[in-house]
Amino acid sequence: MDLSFFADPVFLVQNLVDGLSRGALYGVFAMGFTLIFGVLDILNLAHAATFMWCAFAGWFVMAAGGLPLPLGLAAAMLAGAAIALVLELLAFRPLRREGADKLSSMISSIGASLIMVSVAEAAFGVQTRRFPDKVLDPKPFFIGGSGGVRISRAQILILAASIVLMVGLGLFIRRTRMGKAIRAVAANQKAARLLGIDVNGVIVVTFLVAGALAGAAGILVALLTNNIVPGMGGQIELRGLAVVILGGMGNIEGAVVGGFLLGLVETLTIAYLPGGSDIKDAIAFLILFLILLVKPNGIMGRGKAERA
Amino acid sequence: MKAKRTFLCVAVFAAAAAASAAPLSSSIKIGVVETLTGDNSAYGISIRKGIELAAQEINASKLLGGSQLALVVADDKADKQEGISVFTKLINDEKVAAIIGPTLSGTAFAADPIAQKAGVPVLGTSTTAVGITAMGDYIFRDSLPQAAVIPGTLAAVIAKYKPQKAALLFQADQEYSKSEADVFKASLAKLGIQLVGSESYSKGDSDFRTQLQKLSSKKPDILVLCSLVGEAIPVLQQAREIGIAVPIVGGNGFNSPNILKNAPEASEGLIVGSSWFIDSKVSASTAFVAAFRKKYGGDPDQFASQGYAGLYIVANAIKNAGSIDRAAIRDALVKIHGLDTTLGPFSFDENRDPICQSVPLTVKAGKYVLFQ
Amino acid sequence: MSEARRRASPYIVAALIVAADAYLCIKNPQDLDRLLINAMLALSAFATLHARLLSLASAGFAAIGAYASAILAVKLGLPVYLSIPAAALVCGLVALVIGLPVLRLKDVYLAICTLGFGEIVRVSIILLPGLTGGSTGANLSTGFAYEAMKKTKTWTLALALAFLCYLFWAASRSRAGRALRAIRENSEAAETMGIDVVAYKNMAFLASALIAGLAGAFYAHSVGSLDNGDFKFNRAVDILGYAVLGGSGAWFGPTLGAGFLTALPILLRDLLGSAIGFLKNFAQLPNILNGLALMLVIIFAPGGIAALFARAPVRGAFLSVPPPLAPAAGITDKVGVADKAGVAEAPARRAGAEGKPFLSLKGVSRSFGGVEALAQVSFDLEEGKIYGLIGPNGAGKTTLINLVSGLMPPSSGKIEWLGREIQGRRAHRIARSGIARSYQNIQLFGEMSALENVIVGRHTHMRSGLAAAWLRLPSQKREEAEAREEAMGLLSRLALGSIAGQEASKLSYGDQRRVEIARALAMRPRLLLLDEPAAGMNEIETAALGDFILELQGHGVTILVVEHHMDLIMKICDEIVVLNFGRKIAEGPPQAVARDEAVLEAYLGRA
Amino acid sequence: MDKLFEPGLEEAGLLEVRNLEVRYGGIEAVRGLSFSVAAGSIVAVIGANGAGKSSTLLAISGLVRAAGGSVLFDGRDIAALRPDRIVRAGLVQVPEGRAILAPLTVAENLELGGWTRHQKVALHQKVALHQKVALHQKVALHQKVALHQKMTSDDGIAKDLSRVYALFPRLAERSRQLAGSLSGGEQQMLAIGRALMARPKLLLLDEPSMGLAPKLVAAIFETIAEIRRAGTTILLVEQNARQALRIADRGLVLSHGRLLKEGKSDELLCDPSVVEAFLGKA
Repeated sequence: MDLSFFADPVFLVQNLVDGLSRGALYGVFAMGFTLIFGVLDILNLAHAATFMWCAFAGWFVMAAGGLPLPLGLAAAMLAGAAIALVLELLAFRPLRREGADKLSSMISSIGASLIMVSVAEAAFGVQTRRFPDKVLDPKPFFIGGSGGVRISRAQILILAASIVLMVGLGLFIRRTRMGKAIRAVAANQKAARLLGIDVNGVIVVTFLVAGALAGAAGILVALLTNNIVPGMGGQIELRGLAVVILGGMGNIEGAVVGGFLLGLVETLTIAYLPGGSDIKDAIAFLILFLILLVKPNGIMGRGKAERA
Repeated sequence: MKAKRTFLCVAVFAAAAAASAAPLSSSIKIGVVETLTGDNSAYGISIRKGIELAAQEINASKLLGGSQLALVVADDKADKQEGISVFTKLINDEKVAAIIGPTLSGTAFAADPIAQKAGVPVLGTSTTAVGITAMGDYIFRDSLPQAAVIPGTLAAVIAKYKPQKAALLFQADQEYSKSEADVFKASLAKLGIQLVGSESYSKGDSDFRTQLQKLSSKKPDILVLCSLVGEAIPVLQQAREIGIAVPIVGGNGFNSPNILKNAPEASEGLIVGSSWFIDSKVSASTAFVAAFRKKYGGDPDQFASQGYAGLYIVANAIKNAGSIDRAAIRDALVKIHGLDTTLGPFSFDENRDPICQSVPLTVKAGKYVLFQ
Repeated sequence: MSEARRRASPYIVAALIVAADAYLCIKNPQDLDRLLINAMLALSAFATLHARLLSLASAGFAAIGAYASAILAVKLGLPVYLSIPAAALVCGLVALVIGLPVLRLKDVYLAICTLGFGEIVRVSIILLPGLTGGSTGANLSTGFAYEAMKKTKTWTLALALAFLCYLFWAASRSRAGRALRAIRENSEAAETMGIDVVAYKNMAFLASALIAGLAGAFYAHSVGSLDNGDFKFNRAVDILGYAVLGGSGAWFGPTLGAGFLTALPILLRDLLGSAIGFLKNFAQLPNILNGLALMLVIIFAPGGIAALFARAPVRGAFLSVPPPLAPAAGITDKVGVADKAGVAEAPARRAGAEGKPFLSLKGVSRSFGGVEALAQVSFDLEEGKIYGLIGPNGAGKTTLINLVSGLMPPSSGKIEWLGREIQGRRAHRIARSGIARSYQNIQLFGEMSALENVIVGRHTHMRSGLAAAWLRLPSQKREEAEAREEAMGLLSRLALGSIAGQEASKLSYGDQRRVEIARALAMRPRLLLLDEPAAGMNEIETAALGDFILELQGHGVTILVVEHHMDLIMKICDEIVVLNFGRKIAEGPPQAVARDEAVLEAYLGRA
Repeated sequence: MDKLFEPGLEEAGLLEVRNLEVRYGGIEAVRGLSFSVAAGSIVAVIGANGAGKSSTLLAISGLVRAAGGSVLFDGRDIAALRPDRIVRAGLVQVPEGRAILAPLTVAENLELGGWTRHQKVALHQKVALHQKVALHQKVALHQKVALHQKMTSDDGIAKDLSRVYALFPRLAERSRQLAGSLSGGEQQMLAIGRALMARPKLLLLDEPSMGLAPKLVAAIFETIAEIRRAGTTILLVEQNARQALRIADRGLVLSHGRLLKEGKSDELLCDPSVVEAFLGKA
């Protein structure tokens, strides 16, 4: 333990800020992931590829097209929704029938993601791309003068977005008519049918929403990391899974909170443990491992993880 | 002087050629095994571009008289088993005279022994890890091992800034970045600079602020960054973003036009050491850059240059051997001496590692220039 | 498509895959190692998936095995024929340690947890450079010289895989294999057949780890160098792909899946590599087609390749089929077989515990959420009698049977069986102690034949374990044959001889009910719990069933039957217990109960 | 189609089931069943477990694809329709075991019961127009009610909600609770109330009395009678044969997926063979 840092409140606050924004990044990515799982309980392993394509869509609109951030965000979310729709129709619906077990849809999503990533590589190349500074000024603010706590616009944006999306999605799911239908389908498809709900229709809507979320995540993550490559999805995917589990499968708020948790754990490990940056991954996954064993439904989960 | 040497060589190898069993055929197959798909394909792709440009020139210039070079390109997918598989395929089915590649040292450690066993010369153009060429007398490379670059660079930095304390950031789970960092640590120690902090990140990380913050809190005089091109840009930007003002010394990954293009402000003043850089005044290099821009309409990077040089080295060896007999080519490679390449006059040492210039560079006004 | 083609298609698919692989490996022997190792990894994934465990730990275990064997062989100079098995054992140990906690999780949770395990393994490799070479990898530069690493010959690998395949093949036709299939089909029913589900699942996880470790070790010595990237996340996903695409229903499925997914990219590479023009510069094309194929195959064969075989009718499902018998002919035919049928021997196996109450419930309650399904129910059963348990739907009859058979613990109260308290004891132990049951909503092992279903009932009375099956000991063969014969006998007793070979799920309602009873009887129970055995049977069948139950009583089996056919109840029961709304409202001989006001009010429904 | 001349089919009912067949794998649950349900009546289906009662209902509501036969509702064949379309057409099932949405609140469950209503309102307006042009046309009572409400206020759902709460005061008390936390009886009320929110022309009830205390059973049956009085046609599957037949106009006796007997319920109540098999000697 390197105690000299604990004395320094600025350093501590700084790490909290960085940790939370790092976590927001995971959370935003995980939201769409967990939504699909909550409704269909299948893992959509093409979510990361969708997310990557959205980042590129945003890049073309903002960097190549020179349009401002809001338009880029909108374009990315649109692209995400479109891609998700195609995935639902081609990769998932055909497997939503008698005798097809949940794993097969996971496999077809793996196939889809392989295709999407390869096409992106062929189309865009693997050279890093980034948004021009005019999209979002990279110069950070310093709270309390220089030497104070630093926070960049991208960090503020992703922190805000993670909260807004979490609350917004929560309200959508809880309050709106469609949101209730989605929960009905998630709870009991048979019952939903008996209520006259077009289950496939509701599932399509779910995919559209999840896709749009992937779009938002793509832009935000790309802004924060300035590193747009076809592989960007695969790099965040595993942590996204971890976050989904931490928050409890299908739990929107859980995903974001889980993201914050993982982000803080990583950051504080790096900051305060000697050689922390080397062991942060081990620590992160160890915690995931332990939480699963102690609280299988995740920190906020009400699912049913234990074998009956 | 040089002409004289060349004459000697020709004389020597004319004899060898006359003796050797397999004379030059109309088409000579050269295997090119690079990582062309996946996260690491950035390197493989630009190497391939360099090689294909070289092949075009060589065939046009009749360097090998009547016979043409035919490239057999294969993707190793940065996977050991795939590397082994394509090596075997090229050697047994395609009967290649020599192989250039693979892109990553990890793959090389698995695949090169196949060629060694079969007696096929292999020239690595991007493998820098310790022990690559030690795998056998058929294994060569024209990529300078980090140990041959870094001390020189650091010496130049010390001469200018007189740093007392250095801090280091590298990617822990990546072979290249890790070994580069190890070499930096060793040479820093040798040069009596105190390493006040060493932090790492791992694949998939995109936020390096915390590591950088921790390092900057140790008040180093210079910051050393070992990253691959992908992470190099965000690392550099975030280092500047959190207000690190001290000179930054970058590893190999920072010698790329991409850095200049994507991190114009952040890269200003960046120091890297390399055997080649885009504005190199070496005649072969200026010609190469011009031809590359003409063919591909973009700037070549170090890997393209090394690939380009690599094929010229192999071609000259074949010419000197006057034969496509693999053993003869291997012997001719060993004897390559002071060959004019984009990397400057090029030779192999007794371990079949390259002997060529390595210059310290710095970024001024969006260009790599010699660092004094 | 036509019957013939449906029959043939799976074999054609398999043949194509094998042919493709053979072609590749002849063309490029180096690919054979890869194929064999992937097939081995597929088997490792199969071991868990077959038991319905969605574990992605194979890659992690392979990494452990690879590094363990490399270190043992290179650093400690162990010969590979020792280091490889040793490495597998290391994985086994790790599996035993993490297995117990981890296997509590189900489905995706287990998947993610095991992914986390893999990631921890990978990071640990990086964090132990002294031992593993860290992120530089295990190669010449870290003291793992190629010559020291590259030790195995392909034939040893092939031999090992062949041996593994034999083990799986032999196991699949053994008692343990049957038990695993039963668990896979319906783990709850399996539990009440006396199968220790948890133990079997741990065994499956252990097997998976051992095999993955073996594969990893072979990988190390086949490739000749290692690094932490060799077994990362996407490798784990590939392995899962082999097993799911191949189908986790039968062991050969995943091996075929591995064969397919290994051959495909290589074929694509070679075909497109020699293709013309722009394709040469389109390096991603093979990957794209690979993904496309993956999607198409799984969409058109969602159950995997093995499932295609399952759909093709079972060839020579079994030996001697007695001539078909019309169910209407009743059940009491072929009485001759009765003594063979094991029922007769039931009374012979009388344990002590005389004098003590046979089965007694003392204030047993069970509530779900807020709803109390069973409240303070107490009654005793005497050995050798037939008891009827009646009451309106939802009165708690099935709940009571679930409590006695141990599928769920009572919220309060005691259940004494032969003088020992058994409440809360796990179902398989209760089953072993001589309590068998049938289910109201039929719980057969749907994809197994009627005969197999009944043989599963013999589980607790069969001894021979895996070792015996692998050594093909005569004792094991004899036992299997006896079990078969006995099961056949029971089926014939219930007029099911003609359909013994058919898949249980394809049988008619009444037949499925009788198969369930046969399966329960195969356990030679002392107490038999029948939950609406006559539901879906016509009058004749019902009457015949009544006679059969009486006959069982004659053999000394005690029976508790839940039924709505009042005439059946009235005819066969010595005592009747009436439940209503979770409470016992009457108990006594049929006539008395039938006159009971409360009963008429509540159940027979006189207002 | 000789089936047309079967007893009970002379005047075409709201629901016409012809030669219905349902199979699960090898199990023939329903084997060529034909019957008719007249508008505004209660028809009770009785029979032993496994006689095919539930399978019949599932096939009618479209949750299980019929292997053969036709289901005519309001004159159109709905056998091929998706379940949600069938509900829109005005045929709503309360399944055995209630199938309530446990993680949603009581209020939300009821609200979702009215899911199809948005479109329905439009449909009602059509009906209204129809009536204006052709007043002679006979229209089900609840359509009149709906039309009336459409005229008086736009908030039909709120009105129905209050009606359901009036019918089941317990639900009003528990409206904020999660449906999963309700007792068996309350869940049954919720399931029925939820179905009513869809303003069904025909209500299919599968074992509404299952697992309920006698007095609750009585209450449920009273409610069912009341619902019919409000103009909703009801097809009722019951174990509790006697009580079911008491409130029903006609009864169907099923055995092994076939129609054993069919007739006026009071006749069935004193039919010796039926009493023997299903009512118990009383």
